[in-house]
Amino acid sequence: MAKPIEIRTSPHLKRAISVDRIMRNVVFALLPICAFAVYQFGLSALLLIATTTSVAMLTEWLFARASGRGNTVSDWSVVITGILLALTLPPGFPLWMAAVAAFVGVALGKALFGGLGYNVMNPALVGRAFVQAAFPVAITSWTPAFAPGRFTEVIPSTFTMPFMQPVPVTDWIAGLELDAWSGATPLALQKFQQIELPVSEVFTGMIAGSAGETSALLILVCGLWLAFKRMLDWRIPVAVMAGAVLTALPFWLMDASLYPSPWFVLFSGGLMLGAWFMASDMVGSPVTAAGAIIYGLFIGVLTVVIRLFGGLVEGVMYAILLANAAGPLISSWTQPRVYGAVKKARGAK
Amino acid sequence: MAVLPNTTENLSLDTFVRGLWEENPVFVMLLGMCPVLAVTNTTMNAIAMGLATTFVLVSSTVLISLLRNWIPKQVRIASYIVIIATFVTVVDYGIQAISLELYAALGAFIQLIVANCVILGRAEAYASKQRLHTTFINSLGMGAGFTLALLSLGTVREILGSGSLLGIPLFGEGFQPWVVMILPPGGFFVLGAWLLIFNWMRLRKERRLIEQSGAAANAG
Amino acid sequence: MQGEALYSIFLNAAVVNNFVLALFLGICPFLGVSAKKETAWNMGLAVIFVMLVSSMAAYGINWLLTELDLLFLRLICYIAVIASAVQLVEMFVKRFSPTLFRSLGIFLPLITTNCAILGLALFQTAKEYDFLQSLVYAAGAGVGFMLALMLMAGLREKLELARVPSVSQGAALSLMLAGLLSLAFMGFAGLGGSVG
Amino acid sequence: MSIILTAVGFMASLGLLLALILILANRRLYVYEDPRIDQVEDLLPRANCGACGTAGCRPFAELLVKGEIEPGKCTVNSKSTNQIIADFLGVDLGGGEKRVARLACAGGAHVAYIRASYGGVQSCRGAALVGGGGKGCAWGCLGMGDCADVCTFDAIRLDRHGLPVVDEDKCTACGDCVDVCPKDLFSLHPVSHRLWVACKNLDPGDEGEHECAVVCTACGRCAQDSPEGLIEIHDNLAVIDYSKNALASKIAIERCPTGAIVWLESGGQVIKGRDARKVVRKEALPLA
Amino acid sequence: MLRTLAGIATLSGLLVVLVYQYTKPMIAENERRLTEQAVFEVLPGATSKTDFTVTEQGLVPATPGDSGIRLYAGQLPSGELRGVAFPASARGYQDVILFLFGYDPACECIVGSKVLRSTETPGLGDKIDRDPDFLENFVALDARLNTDGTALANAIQLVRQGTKVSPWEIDGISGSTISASAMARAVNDAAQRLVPLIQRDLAVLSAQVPVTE
Amino acid sequence: MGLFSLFKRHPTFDHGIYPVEHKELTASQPIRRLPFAPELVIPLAQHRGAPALPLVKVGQEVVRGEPIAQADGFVSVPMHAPATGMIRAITLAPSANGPKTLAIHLKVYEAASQEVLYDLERDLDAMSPDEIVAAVQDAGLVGLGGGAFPSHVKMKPPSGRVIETLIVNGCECEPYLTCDHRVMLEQTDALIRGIKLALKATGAKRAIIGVEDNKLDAVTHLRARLPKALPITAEAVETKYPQGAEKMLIKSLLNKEVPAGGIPADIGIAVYNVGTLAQMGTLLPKGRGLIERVVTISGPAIERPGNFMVPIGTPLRYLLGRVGLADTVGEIILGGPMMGMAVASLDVPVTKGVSGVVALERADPDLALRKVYPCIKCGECLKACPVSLNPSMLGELAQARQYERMADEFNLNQCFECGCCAYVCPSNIPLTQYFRIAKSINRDKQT
Ligand SMILES: Cc1cc2nc3c(=O)[nH]c(=O)nc-3n(C[C@H](O)[C@H](O)[C@H](O)COP(=O)(O)O)c2cc1C
Ligand SMILES: Cc1cc2nc3c(=O)[nH]c(=O)nc-3n(C[C@H](O)[C@H](O)[C@H](O)COP(=O)(O)O)c2cc1C
Ligand SMILES: Cc1cc2nc3c(=O)[nH]c(=O)nc-3n(C[C@H](O)[C@H](O)[C@H](O)COP(=O)(O)O)c2cc1C
Ligand SMILES: Cc1cc2nc3c(=O)[nH]c(=O)nc-3n(C[C@H](O)[C@H](O)[C@H](O)CO)c2cc1C
Ligand code: SF4
Ligand code: SF4
Ligand code: SF4
Ligand code: SF4
Ligand code: FES
Repeated sequence: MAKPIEIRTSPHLKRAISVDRIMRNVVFALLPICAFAVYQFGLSALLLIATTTSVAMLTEWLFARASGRGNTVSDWSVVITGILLALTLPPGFPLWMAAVAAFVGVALGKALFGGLGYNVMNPALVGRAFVQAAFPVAITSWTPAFAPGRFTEVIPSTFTMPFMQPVPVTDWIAGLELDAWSGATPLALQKFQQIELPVSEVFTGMIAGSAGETSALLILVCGLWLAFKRMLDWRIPVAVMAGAVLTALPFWLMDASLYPSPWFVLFSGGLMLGAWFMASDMVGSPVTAAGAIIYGLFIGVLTVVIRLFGGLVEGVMYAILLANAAGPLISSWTQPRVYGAVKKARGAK
Repeated sequence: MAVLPNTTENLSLDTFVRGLWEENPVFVMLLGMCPVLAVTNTTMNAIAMGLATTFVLVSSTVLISLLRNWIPKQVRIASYIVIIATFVTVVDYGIQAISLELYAALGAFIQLIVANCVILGRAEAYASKQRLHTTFINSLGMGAGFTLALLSLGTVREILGSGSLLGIPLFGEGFQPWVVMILPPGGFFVLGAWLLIFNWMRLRKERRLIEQSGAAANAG
Repeated sequence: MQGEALYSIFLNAAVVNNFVLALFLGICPFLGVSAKKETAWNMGLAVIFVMLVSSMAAYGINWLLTELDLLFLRLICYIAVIASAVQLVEMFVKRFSPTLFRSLGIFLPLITTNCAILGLALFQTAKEYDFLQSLVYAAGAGVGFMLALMLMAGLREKLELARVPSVSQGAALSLMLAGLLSLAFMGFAGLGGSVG
Repeated sequence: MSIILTAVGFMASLGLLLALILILANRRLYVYEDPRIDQVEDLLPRANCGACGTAGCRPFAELLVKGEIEPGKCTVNSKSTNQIIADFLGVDLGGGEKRVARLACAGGAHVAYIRASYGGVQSCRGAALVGGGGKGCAWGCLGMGDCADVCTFDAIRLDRHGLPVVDEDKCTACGDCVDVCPKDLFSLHPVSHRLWVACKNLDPGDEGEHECAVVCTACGRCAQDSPEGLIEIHDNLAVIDYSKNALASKIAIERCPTGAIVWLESGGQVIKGRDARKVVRKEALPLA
Repeated sequence: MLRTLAGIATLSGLLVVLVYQYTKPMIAENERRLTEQAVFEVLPGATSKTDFTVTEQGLVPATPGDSGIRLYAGQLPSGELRGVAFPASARGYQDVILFLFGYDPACECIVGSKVLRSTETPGLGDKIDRDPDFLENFVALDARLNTDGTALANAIQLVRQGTKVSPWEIDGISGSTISASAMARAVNDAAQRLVPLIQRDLAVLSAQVPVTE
Repeated sequence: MGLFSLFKRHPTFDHGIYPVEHKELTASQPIRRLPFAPELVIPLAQHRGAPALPLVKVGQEVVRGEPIAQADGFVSVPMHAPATGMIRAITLAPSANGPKTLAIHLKVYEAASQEVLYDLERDLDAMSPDEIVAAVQDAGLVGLGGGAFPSHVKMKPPSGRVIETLIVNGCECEPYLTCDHRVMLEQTDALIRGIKLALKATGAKRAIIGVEDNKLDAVTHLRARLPKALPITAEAVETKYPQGAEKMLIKSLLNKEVPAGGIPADIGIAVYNVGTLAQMGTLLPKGRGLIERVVTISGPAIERPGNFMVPIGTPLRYLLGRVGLADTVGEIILGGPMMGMAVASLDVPVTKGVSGVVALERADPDLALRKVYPCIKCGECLKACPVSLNPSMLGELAQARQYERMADEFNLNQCFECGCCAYVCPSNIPLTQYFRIAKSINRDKQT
C-alpha cells in the first residue's frame, strides 16, 4: 500500500448539508426579495443593499483576521447579515448611516463575541437598532414606492455627506407629483389615524416601507422554499405568526375601528421578513424544539403588544432582540426529557 | 495563628497617583458605575458630578479617618453611612443654592452619591485604617480618578451625541448627532469601548513582554 | 402622580424605565452577580424583598419627617433606616433560617447600600406615590432588576462557552452585553402609557 | 433656632434608636462564626461589588477561610493586601525534593513510523480511541499535545517532531498531564532521577524496530553495564529501580543500540549513548 | 457604641441643619427666579407675577404652604394683566412630561409654552421645547370657550405635520409625534379645566396690583 | 405522537436519521465460505468481561472445534479452535481498539479436513433452563449484533427481575450490512430453534422478532415458518437509524422505555440479535463452540462484496485480499459505518463481535474531512438524538473541557454513541468523538 489507511471516529458517514451551503441558500432565497426591492424603489435600494453587504463583509473579514479566526467570510453568513440589514432600512436611508449600521452590527453584534454561532443577538438587527437609536429621524423617513424615474436617479437622501444630516426629501417628493402620498407607512397610518389599508395591498407589497419588507407574499414564497429545502425551521416563523394573530384577534373583535385586523397585523410592516428570515436565525433562537416554539410565540406576542400599546409604530425588531436575549433562558428551561429519564431529566446526579 | 501585619501606609506620590490609574475606581475596580453611566451625557454634568463626589469622598473619609479609633466595629457601617449622607446632603443643598438648572440635570444622582460604592469602599478599605493625611491624599487621588473616568465618558458622549463640547457646538449646522450616545445604551457602549481599548493595550503590552523575553532567551 | 394606574406604574418601573438598563441604578451588583443563573435568581429574589422593605420604610419616614417639618433630613434618614432595617432582617434570617440565609441572606449586605434601593426611595417620594403605589413601584423595580439580571446571566453563561476574543473578555464584554440589552429594552418605550 | 433643636434632637434620638436596635439584635441574634472571617474581611476592600463572583466581601471572606477560593479573585484589593491574606491563611507548602513530569517515550515523528493516518479532533485522547491513534508503536506518544493543552502552568510544549518537552522550572508536578495522557506516558519523578528509559514498547524481540527507531528492544546491554539490580528487563522493557538511584551513572546509556535509555541533564538536555541511532525525518513514515 | 452612633447622628444633624438654614434663602430665591423666568417666557411681555391657587371656591391669592394647583398671573410693566400661566402634564414617550402654558384672556388663546420637566429623547422629544416651527403653534393657539363658558369651544388637537387648518389645531413634528401629542393632550386637558375658571374669576386676577421689588 | 402514528405504517421511536442504506450491494448475496487463512489470530479478549484463559501451549496441535481457552468467571466465555492446526505462539497481537492484546496464534494445517469433531449430542427438550445457560456459556456465545456481550449472562436477569418478553433484533439498521438479513432468510430453522431455547432459558412468555421494513421479505419468510403453537411473532418496524439499538427497538415494539442507567431486564425484556440466536440454534444441539460467524464485506472499495461465513481469527489482510480491495481504499471499518471502528492495521483479526467489514474510499465525498464551523445552535442534533440529549450543549462543554458538567447536568452517560448527532451536524462538529473523549476522561477520573 502506497499510503497508510485512514482512521477516523464513527460515524463514518455524514449528511451533505453544511453551514456554508445553508447560508448560500438563504442568500439565494433573499435574492428575489432584493430584486423586488430594487424594482419598487429603484437605484437607491440597490445601492443600499450593496453598501450594507460590502461593509458587513469587510468588517467580518477585518475582525476575523484580527482575532485569528481565518477566513470567515466564506461561510456566507455575513452576506445574509448585510442583505437583511439593507432590507430593513428605509430605501432612501443615507448610505453612510447604512455603513455605520453594517459595521456596528457585525462588530458589536457578532465579532465581539467570537463570530458565527456565538453572537447573542441577531447582528443585522443589532446594527439596525443601533442606527434607529442613533438616527431616529432618518430611519423613520419614508419615500414613495414606484417613483417615476427611480431607475435613473437616486433618492436625494441616499447620497448624504458622511456625518451630516440627511438631505431633505420633501421637495423631491413634491416634485414627483403623486396624488396620494401621505408620508406614512401603513402601520403608522393605522396607529395614529386608524386608517387600515386593504390587506391585498399590504400583502402584495404595493406600498411604502422598508426596502425589503413590503411584499409579504414574496417573503412567504421564498421562506417556504427554504423551509421546504429544510434549510430553516418552519416552526419558528409559524409560531411568530400564530403569536401575532392570536394576540391581535381579541382586540380587533373588541373594537375593530381602533385596533387593526389580525390579517393586517400579519402582513404589514416587517413581521413577515422578521418571522421568516430573522427570527428563524438559528444562532439567536433556542436549540430545543419546545424552546423554539415558545421563542416564536414570544416574538409574535411582543410585536403586537409594542405595536398596539407601545410608543413605537413597529415592534418586530425589538421583539426579536428581546427574544434573542431570552433565548438562553428559554433553552435551559426547555431541555428535552431524556429517554428513560426516571425523575427529573436535569440535575440528577 | 498568624498575626495580621500592621498595614498603615506611608505617604508617597503613589498614594495619590494610584487612584488615577492603577486603582482607578471605575476602570479597574469597576465601582461607582451608576453615576458614571447616568450623568455623563454632557461634559458639564460629568465635571459637576466628579467634583461633588470628590468633595464627599474627601470630607467623609477624612472625618472617618479622624474618628477611626472611636467608632466601634458593630456600628461602623451605620456610622459611615450617616457621615457620608451628611456630606451628601451638604452638597445637595450647595448645588441647589448655586444653580437649580444644574441640579435638575444631575437628577437624583447627587443624592445617590450616598450609595456610591466607591465612597463606602474607600471608607472601609482605607480611611478606617489609615492616618489622616494619607487618607486625604489618597481620597483626592481616588476622586480625581473618578472624575477622570466621568470625563472620559462625558466628552465622548457629548461630542458624538450632541456634536458639542461643554455646550459649545463643534461641527456647525448640518452635523448629524448620534442620539444613541446620550441614551442609556450609549453609556454602556462607551464605557465598554474604553475597557476594550484598555484591554487591547494591556494585551499588546503583555505580548511585547513575552516577545522580548523570548528574544532574550533565544539570544542567550 | 396621583391616580396613576397601578399596572402602568408596574410596567414603567419593570421594563420601560428599567432600573438597571434605563436608569443606571445598581450597576455594580448587576455586573458582579450576573455570571450564573442560579445566583442571579437568588439575588433577584433578595432585591425584590429588600425593595419592598425599604419602600415601606421610606414611606414611613417621609410621613414622619413631613409631620415634623424636617424634610431636609430625608436623605440621611432614608439611608440609615434602610441600612439598619436590612441588617436587622439579615440577622433574623441568619438566626432563624440558615438555609434561607445561604441562598438569599448573603446578598443582603450587597444590596443594602446599593443605588437602586436608595434610588427607589427617592423616586417614589419625588413621584408622590401613595402607600399602595409605592409598593407596586417597588415590586416593579424589583422584578425589573431580576429580569435584567436573569437575561444577563443567561447570556453570560452562554458566552462562557463561546470563543470570545481575548480583548473583549471580562468587564468590557459584560458592559457591551448590558448595552445590547439596554438597546433592546428601548422597544418598551411608551408601553403602559396612553398613546394616540 | 427651634428647627435646629428639633433637627439635632431628632437625629440624636434616631441614632440612639438605631444603635440600640443593632446592639440588641447583635446580642439576641448572635451566631458563632470563625473569628478569622472577620479578620480577613477587615483586609478586604468591602466594596461589596461582587466582582469576585461571590455575593460580597463577607461571603468571599468565608470562602477564603474555608480555603475554597483564592485571594487573588478579588480585583479590587491591591496585590500586596491579597498577599497578606494569603500569608495569613497560608498553609505550609511542605518540603521535599522538587518533582517534575517525565515522558517515557522518545518516538517523535523523526524516528517513529505510522500505521494509519488519523483524521478528526486533534486530541490524543480522541485519536487513542480510534484504533489506538494510527501510530506504529501501540504504546508511543501520539503527539497531539493534550498534555500541553491541560498544563495550567504552560510547562509543556511540543517540539518540532511533535514530542512534548517539559520545562522543569515551570512544572509544578500537579499531575494533570499524567491524568490526561491516554497512553500513560507521563509520571512524576524527583529531579534527581536522571537515568531514564524513554520507551514503553512491550513488543518482543526486535519486532518493535519496525515501528520506531528508538525502541527499547530489551537487548539487556544497559543492564549488563550497570550495577547489580539497578536496571532489569521486565516484559521486554528495561526498568530502572530508583531505590538504587544513587548508583546510577551515564555508563548505562553508552551501549544502548537505539538510544532508548537516556541521561537527563538538569538544564533539560537529553544525553544519549554514542551508539544510539541518529534518525531524523521530517514526518513519520508509513510502516512498510 | 450607643454613644458614638448617637453622637455622630447628632453631629450630622447639626451640620445638615446649619447648611440647610444657610442655603434656604438662596434656594428659595433660585426657585423664585426660575418660576418667574418660566412665567415671563410663556407670557411674553410680562414683567411681574402674582401667584394664585385653585380652590373649591375658585381662584384665591396663594399663601405659602397651601395645596392645590398653582396659577401665575403675569402683569405688563403697566400693571395690566398680561395673562395667566398654568401647569399641565401628560405621559410622553419615556415618562410624564411637565409643562407650563401661558393663556391670554383677551385673545382667548394660548400664547406660550415651556417644558418644565421631561425625560424625552434629546434631539427628538425635546423638539417640543426647541423646534421654532413647532413652537409657532403656541403663539396664538385658539382656546375660546363655548357659549355657556364651561369648556373649550374647540378641543385642542394634534394633526400631522403640514396639515393644520384651524387655529385650535397643533401642527405635529414628524419623528416626535408621541411627545407632541402628549403636549397637545396636556394643554387640552388643563385648558378644558382651568380656562373656564380663569375667565370666571378674571376680576380677581386683574385686581391684584403687582408688588414687585 | 399518538395521532401521527395512525398515519405511519410501521411503529418507530422518536428522532433518529435516514442515512442512505447501500444494502443492495450484498442483500441478495447468499452466505458463502472462503478458504482458510494460513494463520488465525484469536485474541483472548474479544468479548465484554474477563479475558479467557489459554488452555493450550505453544507447539500444541489442536483440532477444529476444540476448546483452546476457558472462561474466567461468569461474565466471560471460552474460545474454541476455529481450525485444525498448531499453536504457533501466544503473544501480543494488534487489536481493533489499538492496544496490543494477548492472542493465540494458530497455524492452520492446509491439508486437514477441517471437520468439527467435538460434537456432544444433546436432547434439547430435556434440558433445564440452568443447563441451557451453562451450555450457552460453554459454546462461547456472545452477542453477534456487535456488542459481544456474553449471551448467557443476559439469560440470568439480576435477582428480582423477571423476563417477560424476548425481543429478537433483526433490524440491522446500519448501512451496508446485510448479514442478519441473510441469516433470517437462510438459517430460519436454526433461528427458531434458538428462540425456543432462549424462551425456555429466560422464562419469557413471548418473543417478538423486530425487522426493519426494508426487509419485508424476511418478515414474510419468517411469518410463514413460525410454528403457530409458539408465542413468537415477527413485526416490521420503520427503517430508521438506529432502530436496531435495543432501547429504540423496545420503544418501537412495546412503547416502553428502559430506565436511564438501567438495562432491558429492569422492565422485563431481553434482547438478542438474530445471528446470536441462529448460532445458538446451530451450536447447542451438538454442544459445539462458536468458531465462525457471518460477516458482510461491502463498501465502495470492495471489489466483490458479499456475505461470508468467516472463521474467528481470520486476519483482515487475508479476507480483504480474497474479496479484492481497491487502491482507492480510505477507511476499513469493523462493523457498520455509523458505529463501527476504523482499524489502523490490516493485521487485526475478525472477532466474534464483527458483523461487517466496510471499506470506504479515500476520496469518498461523504468521508472527506469537511471544514468544521462553530456550532450555530441549529438544533438538528437535538432532533436527531434518539435518547433526546442536547448534543449541541454537550459539544460546547466538551470544547471547554467541562467534562464533569457534561455528565452531571447534561446526561453524557446516556449517550450510546450512535453518531446521529455528528451525522446531521451542518457545522461538521465531531460531536460523537467529543463525547467519547469526555467519557474516557471521566472514566479515568473515577478510577
Ligand atoms: C431566487 C433564487 C436564485 C438562485 N440562484 C442561484 C444561482 O445563481 N446559482 C446557484 O447555484 N443556485 C441558485 N439557486 C439555488 C438553486 O436552485 C439550488 O437550490 C442551489 O444551487 C442548490 O445549492 P446546494 O447544492 O448548495 O444546495 C437559486 C435559488 C433561488 C430561489
Ligand atoms: C431612540 C428613539 C427615541 C425616540 N424618542 C422619541 C421621543 O422622544 N418622542 C417621540 O415623540 N417619539 C420618539 N421616538 C419615536 C419615533 O421617532 C416616532 O414616534 C415614530 O417613528 C412615529 O413617527 P412619526 O412621528 O413620523 O409619525 C423615538 C424613537 C426612537 C427609536
Ligand atoms: C446505535 C446502536 C445500533 C444498533 N444496531 C443494531 C442492529 O442493527 N442490529 C442488532 O442486532 N443490534 C444492534 N445494536 C445492538 C443492540 O442494541 C443490542 O445490543 C443487541 O441487539 C443485543 O443482541 P446481542 O447481544 O445478541 O448482540 C445496536 C446498538 C446500538 C447502540
Ligand atoms: C434561516 C436563517 C436566517 C438568518 N437570519 C439572519 C438575520 O436575521 N440576521 C443576521 O445577521 N444573520 C442571519 N442569518 C445568518 C447567520 O446565521 C447570522 O449571521 C449569525 O447570527 C451570525 O452568527 C441567518 C441565517 C439563516 C440560516
Ligand atoms: S504524552 Fe500523551 S498526552 Fe502528551 S502528546 Fe503524547 S500522547 Fe498526547
Ligand atoms: S517504541 Fe518506545 S520510544 Fe518509540 S514510540 Fe514506542 S514507546 Fe515511544
Ligand atoms: S451519539 Fe449520543 S448524543 Fe449523539 S445522537 Fe447518539 S446518543 Fe445522542
Ligand atoms: S447540529 Fe451541530 S451546529 Fe447544529 S446545534 Fe447541533 S452541534 Fe450545533
Ligand atoms: S454605583 Fe450604583 S451600584 Fe455601585
